[in-house]
Amino acid sequence: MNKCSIAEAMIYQLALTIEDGGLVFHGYGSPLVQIALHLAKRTHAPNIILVAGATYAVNPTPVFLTPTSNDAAMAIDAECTLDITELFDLAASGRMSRMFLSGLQIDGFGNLNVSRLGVDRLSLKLAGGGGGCNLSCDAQHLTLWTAAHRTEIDIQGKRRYRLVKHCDFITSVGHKTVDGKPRAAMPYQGKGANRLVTELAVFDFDEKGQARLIELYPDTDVEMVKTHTEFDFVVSSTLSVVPLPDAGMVAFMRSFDPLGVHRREFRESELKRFFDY
Amino acid sequence: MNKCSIAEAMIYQLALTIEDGGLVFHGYGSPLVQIALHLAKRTHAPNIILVAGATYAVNPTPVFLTPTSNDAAMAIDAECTLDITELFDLAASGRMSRMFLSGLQIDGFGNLNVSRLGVDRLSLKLAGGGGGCNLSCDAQHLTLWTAAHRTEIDIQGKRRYRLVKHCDFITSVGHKTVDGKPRAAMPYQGKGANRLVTELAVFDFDEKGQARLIELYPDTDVEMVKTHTEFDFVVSSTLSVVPLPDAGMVAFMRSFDPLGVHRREFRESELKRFFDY
Amino acid sequence: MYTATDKRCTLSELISHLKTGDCLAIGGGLSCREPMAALRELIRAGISDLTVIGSAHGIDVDMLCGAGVVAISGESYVGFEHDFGMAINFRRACESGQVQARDNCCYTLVQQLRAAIMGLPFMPIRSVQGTSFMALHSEYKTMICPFTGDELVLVPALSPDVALLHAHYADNHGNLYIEGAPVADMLFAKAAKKTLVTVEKIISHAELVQKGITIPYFYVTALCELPFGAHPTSCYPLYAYDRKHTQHYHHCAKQGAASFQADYLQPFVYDCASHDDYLARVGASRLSELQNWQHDWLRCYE
Amino acid sequence: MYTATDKRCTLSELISHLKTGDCLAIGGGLSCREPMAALRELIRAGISDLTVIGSAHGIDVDMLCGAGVVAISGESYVGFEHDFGMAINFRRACESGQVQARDNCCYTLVQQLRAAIMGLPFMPIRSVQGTSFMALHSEYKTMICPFTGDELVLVPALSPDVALLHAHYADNHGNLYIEGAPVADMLFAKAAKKTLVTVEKIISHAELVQKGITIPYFYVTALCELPFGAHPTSCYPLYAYDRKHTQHYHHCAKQGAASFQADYLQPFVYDCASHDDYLARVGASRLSELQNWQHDWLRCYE
Repeated sequence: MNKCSIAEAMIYQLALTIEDGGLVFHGYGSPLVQIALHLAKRTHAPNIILVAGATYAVNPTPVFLTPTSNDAAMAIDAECTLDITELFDLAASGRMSRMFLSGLQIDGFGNLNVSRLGVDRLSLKLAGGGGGCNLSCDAQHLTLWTAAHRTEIDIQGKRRYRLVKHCDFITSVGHKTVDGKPRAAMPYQGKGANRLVTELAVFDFDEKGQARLIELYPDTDVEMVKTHTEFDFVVSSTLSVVPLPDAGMVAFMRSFDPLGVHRREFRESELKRFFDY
Repeated sequence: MNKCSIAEAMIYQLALTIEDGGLVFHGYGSPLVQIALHLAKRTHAPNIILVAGATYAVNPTPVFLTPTSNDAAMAIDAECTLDITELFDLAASGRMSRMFLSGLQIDGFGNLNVSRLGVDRLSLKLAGGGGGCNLSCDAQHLTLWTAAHRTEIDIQGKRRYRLVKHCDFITSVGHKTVDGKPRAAMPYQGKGANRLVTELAVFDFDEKGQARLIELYPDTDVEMVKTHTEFDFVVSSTLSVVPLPDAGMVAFMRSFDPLGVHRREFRESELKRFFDY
Repeated sequence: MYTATDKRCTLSELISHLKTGDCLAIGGGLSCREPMAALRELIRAGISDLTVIGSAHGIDVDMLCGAGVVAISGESYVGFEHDFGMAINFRRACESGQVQARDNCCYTLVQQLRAAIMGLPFMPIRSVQGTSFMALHSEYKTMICPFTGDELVLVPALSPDVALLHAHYADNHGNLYIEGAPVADMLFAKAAKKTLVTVEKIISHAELVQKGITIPYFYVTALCELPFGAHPTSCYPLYAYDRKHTQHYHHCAKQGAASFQADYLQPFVYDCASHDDYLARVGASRLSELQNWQHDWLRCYE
Repeated sequence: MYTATDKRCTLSELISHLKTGDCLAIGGGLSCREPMAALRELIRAGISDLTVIGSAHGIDVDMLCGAGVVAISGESYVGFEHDFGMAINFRRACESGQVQARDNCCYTLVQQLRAAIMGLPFMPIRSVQGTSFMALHSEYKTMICPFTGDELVLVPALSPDVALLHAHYADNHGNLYIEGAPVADMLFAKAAKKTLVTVEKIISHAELVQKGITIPYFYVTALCELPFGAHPTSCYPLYAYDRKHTQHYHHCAKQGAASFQADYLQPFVYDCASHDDYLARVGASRLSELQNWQHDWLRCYE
């Protein structure tokens, strides 16, 4: 029987959030998303306008997945190219169908932090959010994701959550701002996140804009997800197990990333998780 | 003795308003200005950034002056090219040194009308002002011009002035708006017109923003200029006669415009005026 | 966003995307690269009541006015420069009230298109205030800048229903290559709800990439291959402006509205069921002359 | 507007246009086409107290932070992605307070640069509100749109004192050709008060026109020919990213601020009086490998 890794299963969940026909963008430093977009384009969504972060190449055929996004290898055989202004204008005018965002902190309404930890004083400076702040407002739909949902217990015996009650800083917006304004009250073009994909579970967002657990992996359960999630969430009445990629998809993902760049998103221990398909 | 035509003398006056080193633009449908820019670039202002209207070619070497501006013959051997957005952005950010504007009506403050005649009802629809409205505000300096200063007396015995007291419509702004606001009160980038060149005279603009007669042609005088000008104007205490182009300049102008396109700006009777140089 | 694999269609299919009452942005400028064949088809198709917007136009807008299909002009210039002077049909239509003259200015138009492209309700602009355009366009608003205290004009976003362009080359997918001055074509394509394109020649994607892509495919709704589709305007380096034809056009317009109908529109528009019919009427030898402009450029203007 | 006939100068002359306290926009992005040689010269020249602005940056901004010459960062990303992760010097400088972290977002930056390019005091933007960037940037203002009633954010114009770019080719006059992703280089050149450029090779104007002109000469203040001027970042197709060198760089940074000074800045910046000295230290064989990336692209990353 064939096996896929948790990484491959998760990439497939990301790919499944892509509808055919729209403009889909991946930012830099997002190997899981890069693979997911190319997987979707080669399977159920051949007509997406696939725009590569950093190079702004449209529908390229990368030679292999490079660990740094602004490499010519990622832009090879692009059908055409955009630039930073045109890509962000397309989003701002409501013409970006979907964008993918991650964060070191993700709250239950889909607000993200990738700027800094520390509320009163800066305790950890992160790389920054790139265009995520703007695109979280502008893109029609967002897929949120993290490959580090599972918490570890630190020296003081405390869990450091990725899925938190409150972000220290809001780099990009979810369904409700921290001062309580619902997304609909804002002049954004986009409708916000409709999926949050992690290595433990998949959430959608309910009518109140709150994350709702809809899918588990074959080796996870609700209790486990609750343990590793600081915010409260509802469990869908139709809770199910994620679909898994087929052999062709897995083969594509492996050939696309010969350096295994996408594995760097995961702890070593996670990468021991394999599923039969 | 060599002779230059009034058209050539007037083109030279236009060229003399150009300082070296800045970005200078001619719009479409402006053969006198087109020749003046190329004359200036080949004589006293070799470092101007010469941008051609319609093609947005920078520093081209036209094959010959075409009567329609958006012809590839006008863009030949351009050093580089701009487009409509970049050219107008340069003006809007205060980086266009000089622009040239004409009108069917020109008032004593340098307001122009090239849109329509008739105040209460439209009696004559003109071609429109192109980018003149924007550029009259944005360009650092303006040279105004008309080759039809001299009035004719119509059937009712009335003079139809080109240089008027009041324009029927303000296509582009001068030193004082029609509701009396001085240019300095407006958020424009540019300082407005500092020359008005006609086939009868040359004016500058005084500290009140009013046209002041500073130069005559060898065959014109103050009375003649007054006869053909509806608005009142001051005569400079240093009134002089315009300088005339030299043989090389005249030869250049003739070779640049083998079709004599620039002559179409003038009445036949004006083109009989020649000056010895 | 238009992602069909093959955008090719017939001229009448292309024009079927345009509706009576639409706001139309016409590509090209003055005597260069106007989508004339598509405009002739639009007239034949009985589409009318158009609002036209643009910067520097000539025979394209004038012909639509002469055919009575324009309701509002938001152009900044319609004329024949020092070649033939006034745009007679345009002028006649404006003066009679058939066309409402709501003139615009080049940069104002650019900023309005940009607002649409950026999904903004408006763009600020320093110019325009102090001119009569403020009264002509009651839709403009003003604001006091909270940074500088300056009064700025806010011009609303303008998204044409249709951008109608003529390009040199395209691939089946709708990627376009335009050579020479792009005028406002790119702005139109990005700002418009639909972009309809006639093209001199459809080539393979590989060939197109060699030339460079001016406008990406996803802006393009539909595409029709139409050699000499810009005639009598130019499409350099493929062919020059047909000044003689334009002279005849202008002469017909000058004789009055009825003469223009009978002597120009009838033979060159209504009586031509197809673009091929039109080209046959212009004549192969004339077209060949226009292709060979480089032999004696000056002669094109004599 | 820069119209000198010959813009060529030495690297130290180029950098003399940059002053302590300037706002600096660095061209390129991530591991691609960073003006690294010019940044090393800037450090040697003792210029400091810089405000850096940009979108996606890595070793360029990190090295300036490691050298202690940055006061404020207005970047939207500084890191080494999945290659090496965090930008250690940047992080250390921000956390110690040596660098004030005034993070920006890509499109906000684009709109601020555009405001400068268009001579506007600000640009409106729909996004940003609802995020913590509003509190971080008290210079942003809001307005109620008079067309829609929406609340919009107004971000002020941003005109860097200096744009520092690395291009593939230039002519003496300063016309530039850049191949591949232009990132924000064109915006920087148009918005900045001065544009300083290092270039792989200066070629004749005729040759440059054949390639195409990315940035017109009049934006360019001064120009210095500097082959491998982007090393260790890439300048495809001329040479690939030097991942091994970057790995060494990152390793030195990880060991602490003092180690970074002693083991990286000393040998590769301070001890190199010239760019040639630096290239000699990197070694001709290594440079030749980078030029021959196409022989085995994957190997560049192993």
